[in-house]
Amino acid sequence: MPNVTLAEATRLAVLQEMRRDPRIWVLGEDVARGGLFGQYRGFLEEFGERRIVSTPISESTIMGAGLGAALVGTRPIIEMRIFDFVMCAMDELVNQIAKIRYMFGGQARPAVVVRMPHGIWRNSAAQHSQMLEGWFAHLPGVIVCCPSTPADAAATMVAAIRSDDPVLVFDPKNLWGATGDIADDIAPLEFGRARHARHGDALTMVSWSACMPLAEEAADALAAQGISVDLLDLRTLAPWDADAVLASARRTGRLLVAHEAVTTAGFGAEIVAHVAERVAVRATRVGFPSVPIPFSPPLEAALRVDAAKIVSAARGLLAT
Amino acid sequence: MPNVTLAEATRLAVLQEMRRDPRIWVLGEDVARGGLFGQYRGFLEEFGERRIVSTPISESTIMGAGLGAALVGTRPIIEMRIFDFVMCAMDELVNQIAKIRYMFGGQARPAVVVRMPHGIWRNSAAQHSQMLEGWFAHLPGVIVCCPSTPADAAATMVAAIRSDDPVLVFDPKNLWGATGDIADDIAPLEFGRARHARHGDALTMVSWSACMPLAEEAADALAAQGISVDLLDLRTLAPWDADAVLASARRTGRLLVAHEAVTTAGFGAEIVAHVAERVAVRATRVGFPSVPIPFSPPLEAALRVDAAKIVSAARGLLAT
Amino acid sequence: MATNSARLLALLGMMQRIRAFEETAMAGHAAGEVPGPLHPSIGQEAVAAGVCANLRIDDRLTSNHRGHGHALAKGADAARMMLELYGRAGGSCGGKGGSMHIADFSVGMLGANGVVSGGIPIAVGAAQGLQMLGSDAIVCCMFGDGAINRGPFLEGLNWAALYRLPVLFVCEDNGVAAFTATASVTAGAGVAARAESLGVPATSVDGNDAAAVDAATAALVGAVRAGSGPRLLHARTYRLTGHTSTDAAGWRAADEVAAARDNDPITRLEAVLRAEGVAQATLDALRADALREMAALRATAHVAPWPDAATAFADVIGENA
Amino acid sequence: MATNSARLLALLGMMQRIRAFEETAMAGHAAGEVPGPLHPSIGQEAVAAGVCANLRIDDRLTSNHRGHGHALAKGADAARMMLELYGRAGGSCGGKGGSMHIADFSVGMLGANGVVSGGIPIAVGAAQGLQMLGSDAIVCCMFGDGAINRGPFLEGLNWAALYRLPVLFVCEDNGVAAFTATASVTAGAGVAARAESLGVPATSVDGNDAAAVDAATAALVGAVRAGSGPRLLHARTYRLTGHTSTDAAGWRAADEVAAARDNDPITRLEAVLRAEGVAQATLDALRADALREMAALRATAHVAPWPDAATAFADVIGENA
Ligand SMILES: Cc1ncc(C[n+]2csc(CCOP(=O)(O)OP(=O)(O)O)c2C)c(N)n1
Ligand SMILES: Cc1ncc(C[n+]2csc(CCOP(=O)(O)OP(=O)(O)O)c2C)c(N)n1
Ligand SMILES: [Mg+2]
Ligand SMILES: [Mg+2]
Repeated sequence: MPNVTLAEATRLAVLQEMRRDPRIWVLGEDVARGGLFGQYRGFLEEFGERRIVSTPISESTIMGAGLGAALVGTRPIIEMRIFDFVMCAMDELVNQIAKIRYMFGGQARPAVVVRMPHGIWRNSAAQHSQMLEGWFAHLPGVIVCCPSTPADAAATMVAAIRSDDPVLVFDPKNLWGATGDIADDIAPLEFGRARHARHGDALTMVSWSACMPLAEEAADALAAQGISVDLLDLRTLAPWDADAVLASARRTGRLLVAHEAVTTAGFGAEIVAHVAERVAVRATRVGFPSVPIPFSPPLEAALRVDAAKIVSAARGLLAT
Repeated sequence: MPNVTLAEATRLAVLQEMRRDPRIWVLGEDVARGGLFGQYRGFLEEFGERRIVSTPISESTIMGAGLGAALVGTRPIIEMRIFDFVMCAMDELVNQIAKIRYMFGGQARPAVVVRMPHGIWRNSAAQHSQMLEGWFAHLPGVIVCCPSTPADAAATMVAAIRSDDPVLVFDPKNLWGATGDIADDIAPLEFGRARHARHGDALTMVSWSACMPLAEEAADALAAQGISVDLLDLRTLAPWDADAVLASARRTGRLLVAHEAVTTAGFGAEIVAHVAERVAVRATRVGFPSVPIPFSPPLEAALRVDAAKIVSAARGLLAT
Repeated sequence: MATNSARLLALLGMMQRIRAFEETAMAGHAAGEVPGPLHPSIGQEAVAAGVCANLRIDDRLTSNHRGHGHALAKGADAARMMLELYGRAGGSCGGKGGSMHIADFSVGMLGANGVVSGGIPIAVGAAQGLQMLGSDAIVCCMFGDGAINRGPFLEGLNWAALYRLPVLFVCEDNGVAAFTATASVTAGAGVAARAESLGVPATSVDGNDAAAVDAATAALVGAVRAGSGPRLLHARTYRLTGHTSTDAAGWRAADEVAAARDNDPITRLEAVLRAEGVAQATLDALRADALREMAALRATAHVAPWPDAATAFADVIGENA
Repeated sequence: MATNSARLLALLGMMQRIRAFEETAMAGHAAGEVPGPLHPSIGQEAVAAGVCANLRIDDRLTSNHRGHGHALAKGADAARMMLELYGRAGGSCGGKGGSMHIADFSVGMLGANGVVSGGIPIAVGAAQGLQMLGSDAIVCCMFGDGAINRGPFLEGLNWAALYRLPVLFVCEDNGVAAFTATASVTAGAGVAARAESLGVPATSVDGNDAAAVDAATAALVGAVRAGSGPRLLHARTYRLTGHTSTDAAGWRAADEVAAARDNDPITRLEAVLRAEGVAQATLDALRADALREMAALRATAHVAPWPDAATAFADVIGENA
């Protein structure tokens, strides 16, 4: 399928899987109408209201009911609408879904997919723009996915749906409209394997999700200045492709991690720490300052990562 | 006051402040009875049920009501009973308390203290033992305190109560019974200033909360082997004393961070990353593996940090 | 003019200001001047106006995502609100909040909220604080019919009843939550029955009848302020627009929308006033004045300076920064 | 013997097994053999036994922190449960869960829960899954009177009523939540009124009358299994012990406790059976057998091997490990 948007790519992926397996269903607010972003468009008509369940505004129960339904053998896709609302369902996610397999000695199969569209988009301010994906990489018991391309977003959905583990999918809101080609028969993504987006040897750059196109833009700008960047799109944070990052950092001796999220104690810290524990490397991170996300465009722009900030951090790193 | 337990130290600190300022009050489950750990013993008798409010099991509202009460000028101490239950109140903490000052352009004074006794204690298993303090260091808008001694726990409470900012206090459950001296007139802790627990130059060691006594034990064992450790107790993670850690790491060239929490993407990652970005250092972290906390004693022991694990990590670091 | 007419005229004036504010802001949004989405309350103005007419300035108010009307009726400054929607310096929140996070503590408006039912726990806590401080101010807590399916509704009402807190809960029931009819996701007899089961006496009212909302609120506020504990007002109304400024709401049945237009609270209140002998010109002037006021605010906001980028770093925390 | 007596004897046998299990485990805890706290349900056995006697093995059950009785009555293996309390290899959860996290999926026991009301969303979801799969199995969701003040109670009951899910909610009302009388933190008319307001028909029963619990549950399970949607059973009972194995509950009024002892569901059921002509020796044998069974399990558990430390790393995630 050539040139589809990321939103449409995920729609086609879920469609493919739901046609294959009648145990797969979707629950969340406004999904009957096609979801807030059209990612379930036409599903009600094809699958009916038993499999496309528009729910009350009851996030705790959307999450917890998904878990319960998985425990009896169905395969729910839990739609959180916007990431920030998962804060209303954290007991169900953190204390129940992430722990149930372990706590019960392996008896439970919490085969849920939790979709949480995240990130800065359209000046949505502090309660609708957060990026806390790093939190979940610190939480044992869940798979954490942060795709950045239509092909990867589609493959992520297929892998997430087929997984018996809880898979958290952070749909990048700012990239819903990004276009690319996807396969007609979408194969599952392999969790924990980075995508090598650019090859180079002056500097290793690591990114994911909505920051990834900015990293590519920065890498291209640097290439134009004669600096060749080895750029990795992590795609999943738990598990994450430490081997690929280490191999690259060993080669270049310089590591830059860029993410939309707050820098302090973000997942970039894990990457830098993991590498620095093993390789003598010069490293730096580019992310959001420790500030909530403001509404006004110039305020937002002052804080958020862009390609220019990545370029300047990269040049700073190369100068050391 | 000589030789008081950490629980009692916090009790005396809150008592001192509540006697000083009638706007201070406590809300949470079973606080009228003195709290789950006796940390409010005798308060009902002295302050009455308007200031010692035993609430329904309604964590969302315990947290959110605390915020509302702060907005009209009272100074609530929100008691979460056990850290893990804050997962039932994350919208109120993350989306409301942490953001309200910023989002409203500085109008709001969310002067709340949130007490969350945390950590592994008495084989309480996966839903009663979590240590996720690192999450909150990644969240703009809150102060994060992790004291480890009676004196610091008391000083932390005084500072937290007097602060106009939301202060999260992680009471270390495993150290409730630890004893030490506290001042008769308890002065507030300065946030962001580490305690220099041991002076040395072979290795910088950083820890906090219930892991701190283990780090001290390890440091002493290493000292007995002729290895002198420079040991810092961070006491607060947001803000954290990066200057002290950097200065020490510059001197020793070796950095070990030990915490009870999961290693991956824990706050130790921030410390190692921050230092490695600035200083050529050999670093390592000691923490819990990416596994929920099991019930059975030998399973718990296999996973949790102890002094021996810290010693062996330190020796490994010195051998490189 | 009869006292009653004067009061109703004041209500109409506020309703016209709310509508004009939102129509103007929507036009600004359509013209690309206003960043981010707006949640208009057009068609629901009688609830905001009728309820807030019974509040003192030191009473507190918590609101939801659809809060322009609540804020204006509570006395928030329209100029600063418009600047906020435009993200400009001088906005109610310095441009940090935008439409969904309008707050004006100087008039007791403790904030809109981007989380459905997010204002409920805050409201009960504010009431508990006021009670503790010995104040006779009360708290008004506004939310939609979609909010009654989230946990904080149960927790907050139980809490308020338990501690006999001075809270007036107002459920603004427009029949819809975003794009879903709330009847299709709500079991049982509805918000009033739920409130009663939690020990909170409830009153239902036609929310498009400004005089009825005013009268019902007056009685409830009296009881709440007198220390009788919390009350709930269930006001049935209709959202004449889509969910947000970018939603044309084409999915609604045409006859439903047409019927609702006939039931427009502004049209209805005008008819009442005409029957009481108020001249059409007087009524028309209210709308014209309101439109003029808001057009001027729009023009000002559109050319107002942006906030200084350095302010982006301020107000995260206070003295511990 | 009459069918009725046979059924009641079976109930009594189960109640004696539950009590003996917990008394034995408490003794093990007091002797330092059992790590971590226990939440005994001594005095509440008629609810577990009476409810679960009406469930099929493929019906599902979610429980709370006080779940030993629920698990045993649902058919969980007592030997594996005792091993779990002792943290030993072969325990229901391989030693990873302990008392508060007993689960036995092989008999439809989907788990105790350390979070108050944590089982409610899981139960409604399990019911929704079963409905989707076309099964006629139902879900029984047990929780305490303290749980009705948390949000998931409202959300879950609304949800179950809305989708007409096969759930039997059981509120085991022992009048207390940890160390606080629930009456002191609960407004309104209580759990049944709340349930009805959410569209879930409710029945109240004397939870210390095993026969009454059995009969009431039979009717409700029939309705639920027939597709009439969810039902709630409100069973009033009394916790004869403290909140946990380390709480002597000395804070309770002596006369209250004495009255409750007279109302012990086991004593009461024995009296009924005696009146129906069952010999005292038969009744005594049930208790003796139960104590013998549990003592043997304790002895075994106490010397059972610990789980292999390597298992600590297993079961975090499945095939993606
Ligand atoms: C917890 C949460 N869930 C979902 C949303 C997304 N959302 C915003 S408004 C809305 C509908 C709210 O309906 P209602 O409470 O009736 O208010 P109305 O919009 O009708 O005024 C939804 C679902 C949200 N903001 N917060
Ligand atoms: C969300 C949450 N808050 C608090 C607790 C601590 N806690 C454990 S049991 C309990 C009392 C529960 O009372 P109830 O639901 O009536 O059950 P009972 O213990 O009486 O059987 C409390 C407060 C918890 N486990 N979970
Ligand atoms: Mg509505
Ligand atoms: Mg109880």
